[in-house]
Amino acid sequence: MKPDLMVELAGLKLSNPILTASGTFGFGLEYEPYVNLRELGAVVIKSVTLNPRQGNPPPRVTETPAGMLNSVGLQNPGLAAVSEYYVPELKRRKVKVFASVAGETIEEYGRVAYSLAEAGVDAIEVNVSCPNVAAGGLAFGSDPDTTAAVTARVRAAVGNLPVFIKLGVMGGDVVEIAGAAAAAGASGFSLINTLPGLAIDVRARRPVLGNITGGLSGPAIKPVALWAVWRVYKELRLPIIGMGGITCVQDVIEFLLCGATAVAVGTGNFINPGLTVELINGLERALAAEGISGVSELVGAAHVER
Amino acid sequence: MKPDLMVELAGLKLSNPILTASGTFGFGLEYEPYVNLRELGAVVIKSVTLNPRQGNPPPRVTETPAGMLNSVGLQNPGLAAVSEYYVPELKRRKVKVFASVAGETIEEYGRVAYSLAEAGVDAIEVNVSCPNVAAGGLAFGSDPDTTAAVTARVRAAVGNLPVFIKLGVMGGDVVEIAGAAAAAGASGFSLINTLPGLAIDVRARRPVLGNITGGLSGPAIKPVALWAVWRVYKELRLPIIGMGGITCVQDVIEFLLCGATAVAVGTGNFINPGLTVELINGLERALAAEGISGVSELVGAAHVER
Amino acid sequence: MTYEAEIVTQKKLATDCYRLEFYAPEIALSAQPGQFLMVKTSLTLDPLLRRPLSIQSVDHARGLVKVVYRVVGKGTALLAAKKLGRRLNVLGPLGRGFTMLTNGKFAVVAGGLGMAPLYFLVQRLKALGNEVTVFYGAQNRYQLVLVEQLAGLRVNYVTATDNGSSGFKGTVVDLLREKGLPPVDIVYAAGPPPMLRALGELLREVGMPRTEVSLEERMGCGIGACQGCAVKVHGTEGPVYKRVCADGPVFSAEEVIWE
Amino acid sequence: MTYEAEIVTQKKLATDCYRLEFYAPEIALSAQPGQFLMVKTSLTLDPLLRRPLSIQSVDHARGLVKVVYRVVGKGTALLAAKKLGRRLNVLGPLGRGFTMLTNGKFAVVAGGLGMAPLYFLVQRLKALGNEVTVFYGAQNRYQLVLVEQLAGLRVNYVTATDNGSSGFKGTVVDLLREKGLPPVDIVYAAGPPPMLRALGELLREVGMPRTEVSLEERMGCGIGACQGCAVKVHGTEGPVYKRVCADGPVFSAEEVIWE
Ligand SMILES: Cc1cc2nc3c(=O)[nH]c(=O)nc-3n(C[C@H](O)[C@H](O)[C@H](O)COP(=O)(O)OP(=O)(O)OC[C@H]3O[C@@H](n4cnc5c(N)ncnc54)[C@H](O)[C@@H]3O)c2cc1C
Ligand SMILES: Cc1cc2nc3c(=O)[nH]c(=O)nc-3n(C[C@H](O)[C@H](O)[C@H](O)COP(=O)(O)OP(=O)(O)OC[C@H]3O[C@@H](n4cnc5c(N)ncnc54)[C@H](O)[C@@H]3O)c2cc1C
Ligand SMILES: Cc1cc2nc3c(=O)[nH]c(=O)nc-3n(C[C@H](O)[C@H](O)[C@H](O)COP(=O)(O)O)c2cc1C
Ligand SMILES: Cc1cc2nc3c(=O)[nH]c(=O)nc-3n(C[C@H](O)[C@H](O)[C@H](O)COP(=O)(O)O)c2cc1C
Ligand code: FES
Ligand code: FES
Repeated sequence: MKPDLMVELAGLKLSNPILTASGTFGFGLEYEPYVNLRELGAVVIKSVTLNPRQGNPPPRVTETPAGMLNSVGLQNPGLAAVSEYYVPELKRRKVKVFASVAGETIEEYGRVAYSLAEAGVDAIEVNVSCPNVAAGGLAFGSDPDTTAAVTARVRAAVGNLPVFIKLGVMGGDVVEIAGAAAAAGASGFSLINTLPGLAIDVRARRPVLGNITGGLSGPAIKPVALWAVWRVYKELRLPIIGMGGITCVQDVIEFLLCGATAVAVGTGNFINPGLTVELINGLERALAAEGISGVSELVGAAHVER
Repeated sequence: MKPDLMVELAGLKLSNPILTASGTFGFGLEYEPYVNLRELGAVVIKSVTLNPRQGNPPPRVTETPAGMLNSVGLQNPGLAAVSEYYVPELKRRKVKVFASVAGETIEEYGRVAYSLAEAGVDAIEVNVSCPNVAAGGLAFGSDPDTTAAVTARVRAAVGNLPVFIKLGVMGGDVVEIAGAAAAAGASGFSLINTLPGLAIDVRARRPVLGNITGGLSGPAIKPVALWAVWRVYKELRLPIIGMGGITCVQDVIEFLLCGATAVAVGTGNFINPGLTVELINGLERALAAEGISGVSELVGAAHVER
Repeated sequence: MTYEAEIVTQKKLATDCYRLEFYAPEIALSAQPGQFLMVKTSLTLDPLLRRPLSIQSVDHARGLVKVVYRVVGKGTALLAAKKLGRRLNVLGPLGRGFTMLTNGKFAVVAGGLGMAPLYFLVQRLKALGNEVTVFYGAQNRYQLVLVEQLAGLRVNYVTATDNGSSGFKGTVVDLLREKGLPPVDIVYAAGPPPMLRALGELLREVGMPRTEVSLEERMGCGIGACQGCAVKVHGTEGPVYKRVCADGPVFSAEEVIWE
Repeated sequence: MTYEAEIVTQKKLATDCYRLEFYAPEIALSAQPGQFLMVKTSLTLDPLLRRPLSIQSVDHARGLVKVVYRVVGKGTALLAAKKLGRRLNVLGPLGRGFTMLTNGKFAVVAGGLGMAPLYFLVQRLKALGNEVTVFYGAQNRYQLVLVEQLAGLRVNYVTATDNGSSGFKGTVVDLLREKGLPPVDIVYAAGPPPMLRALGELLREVGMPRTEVSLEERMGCGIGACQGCAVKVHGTEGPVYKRVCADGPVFSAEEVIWE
């Protein structure tokens, strides 16, 4: 029998647990030459802000051991372009769309989430790891109260739509912050965002990135991501979209076993633009080979006491 | 002219900036077949607790992309064995010795530091990243007040001996915590300790490590370590021992440029037990090739505005 | 698309400089001058990302694609260690290439390995019956890596070397300043950023002919999705960032804001 | 010490199972049965750590060292891809080997690739004039990788395979139970943990002769510094952790606490 890849994520039925990580898959269309978007569990689009954002000065990316740093700085065409062009284009193709929302004020999160919900996205992901001008440049997600406030505002704006709060692991205890978001109406979590990092150009004797610091992603951070998923699953048992360094089917299974219901592929898309679909097929083969009937059998299975 | 590798670290004169990272170099003697210990800037020994500690159940180490996880759990023979056997053995060999101190209570830190200072170590490194039984299993170093209290206690115990506070980057803002330690009498900082992480054994469907979670070290974390060194140097200008993923001379120079006065080699010793001495020689060659007269020319040099 | 292409030749052209040829008929057929490839240099997670390399030329008949590269770090070092018969994972062709016209007069200004994409351009321009003059500068004559092939294309070319070991002594921009730019429809250029900037200044002095430059920037995806490869250009409402990989790598010189 | 040793032969013995021979005269001279090496499988940062491999035998005269390994992950896969003439970075010999006696009678119990270190032991025991009986079990007869060489040593040996394709049908411990353990001075054993545990139980039943087992644990440093390779053993004041790399890999079976 063919194993069942279907997962139910906070009430949403997804044909499989393979999503894309915000900011690494553009608005999906960039990957059309490589991927049949409809085959994906869902496309999580680049974080959207109310107004278009230019982003940071180059260089914006550099490689690190088994990872990369980026300082793109939330460059995006702004809410109007996304809700009027990109989301309809994706819906027209019958793609499940998760919209990632960012902002500089709590109010901005609410407004952007509202309009994207109106535009028909299937879920909202709330990126609380971008600089919060109101709070002096700290990330919203480094503090339980602010995270709860953002969550409550987005929840109020989008009614019953699934809302995933995307957290990093810096600045505060991820379980505590996730708990605050859960109490404020989060449907689940996206774990994890990038770690902070810096790279030096030894010849030029200065930081490589134009923005000096950047976000670390890729296989290097996978152990930290699994740690976060493990802990949040154990303490909260809410649905989790796991991400951080996924490049192969085994990585996917590791996240599922830790407690993720779905996973998102980020940096891995850069190494292989067709990776998402290869993972869907590979996961199916792996489950069949092991005689596992469905993905749900694996979710959180490593928590069982022996 | 031969470049000058000598550095002054919180008043201590070291023949060169290459140290060993606590816990990765045992008590130094294990490396005698591979390294002439006297050639090292200093040997930082495994963290010492008042009583011997058994450590965690195996497996205790596993590899991750460009990194490794360990859950050794501060296994060590206890203060008496260290102050009566290992420290004298090292002193007899005219090795500069930094003793890493750990404890479960603030008082324990003070007592251990006091006895090690008495035993004649050249500096104390305070490992505030181990579980604090009094504070419910949180690391001392995740909170500025506790870090300050530990620092003040150790400072009181060791008089004028250099005291380096070893910090991780989780749980609190590293600059804030370092600032609190500075105000409480820290001579400088050791940055960074491991990141938390977890690895899954897919076949067994359970965490690889006996202790479930572990500490992530190695090249994977180098960008995070450089970020921490950069920030602490920029805000506090106190001496820093930089560490995290050093495996080659270029890595050493990157840490120096970010603001480290010395560096410590950890996981790199496992890949090449002779690495420390190779780095000393390699650093000398690199400086000569670039016409740099001394290491101090590089310390913090990437902070210069252009 | 990504291909597992067989390596057919790997040849050292100069110190640290290699030409690698692989079998990828689809790429050979569709590639345009100025386009590039994203090449995987390792099967492990280190190095992690693909490396961008320009297409230096193609052989339709034999289905071959050539790249010329310099070993500057670990990715290119691993590439240089690859033997014949091994498979190379390549993604491409990518990006927007040079404007191709017929019956025109063109100047091509190459600095160092900037000659790689420009060689392909010259080849095609000649095949379309155009008149092409090439100005080619490098550190020394050993680094003028494709001169024999250029000669084979029967184009007019002049060279410059920093030490005067071949042709003019000085940079290619100095040479151009000395010789004067012939009247042309388009100037095409590729090379290190300081050279492109100096060229821009010179061209502005002489009245800014239509000029296309090929730029390089560190890349994440290579396909326009990550916004990693930003270059600042003049937009209609002030400066904006464009993507080297998808909006370029070829840009109009007037558009680019040099910083 | 670490050596850059030239690979002299690389031979496939069975599915996923290889024997690699390299030139390292210092190791060949000093290695003792039961000792191991830490081998670097890549020049890049992935895989990062060295991999522990037992010394399967040495050739003093030719300065050669042999290891036998199974491809189970990426490190061993990279090892299997290495060609003759390439250099292999090896650290060793490491650890404490088996007790060596003369004029004695010994039993050797091997499961799977546990035969690698035991082969070296048998060779030396025979050279010292001892009487040795080998019990060797594997999944199937193709996995009984060193039987021909064993035969060459002229020892008594009996085999067991899970499917009965060679010798006894069942595990090597079942075989031992069936055959009965001959009277010996020491029993030596190496193999997968479940086999070693079962063997321990059997030996306890028959009165626990002196037994030495070679253990495996994931390793960081391999030289006793990191405390990564802990194994729980009976100490004078209750259980303590010892280091497989420096206190072992050979332990007295009575000492080990199986969990
Ligand atoms: C569109 C495009 C086309 C290119 N075509 C060619 C070509 O035909 N031949 C050729 O030799 N090189 C070309 N390059 C540059 C080439 O991509 C880099 O030299 C290569 O990625 C370096 O990889 P590495 O692992 O060896 O070096 P790394 O170890 O990654 O870096 C070493 C140094 O190389 C430089 N570098 C790294 N990445 C890039 C990059 N993406 N762009 C520019 N410089 C970089 C940096 O200064 C860095 O310090 C091109 C780059 C781009 C963007
Ligand atoms: C003292 C000692 C001697 C050994 N001698 C041999 C030998 O002669 N021949 C041989 O084939 N193997 C031997 N091993 C086991 C060998 O070290 C592992 O198979 C190897 O490290 C796996 O590396 P990898 O990168 O291919 O697998 P990885 O991708 O690292 O892991 C694949 C799987 O291999 C297992 N594994 C990983 N590391 C170890 C380890 N250190 N010990 C045991 N299992 C591990 C785990 O189950 C893991 O899931 C020995 C191990 C030790 C400790
Ligand atoms: C180039 C780049 C851009 C990113 N942009 C965003 C973003 O806009 N919003 C967001 O929530 N996360 C963003 N991320 C983080 C990823 O979504 C993901 O959380 C992280 O990269 C870890 O996954 P990975 O290791 O698979 O890449 C970005 C990551 C990269 C590499
Ligand atoms: C096996 C192992 C044991 C460690 N034990 C200690 C310890 O006892 N005390 C301490 O302060 N840090 C300890 N560390 C952390 C290192 O000192 C160092 O901060 C960290 O590993 C980062 O450096 P690296 O990437 O070079 O290994 C340990 C690290 C490893 C890998
Ligand atoms: S490299 Fe990703 S957009 Fe250009
Ligand atoms: S592997 Fe480090 S002590 Fe054994």
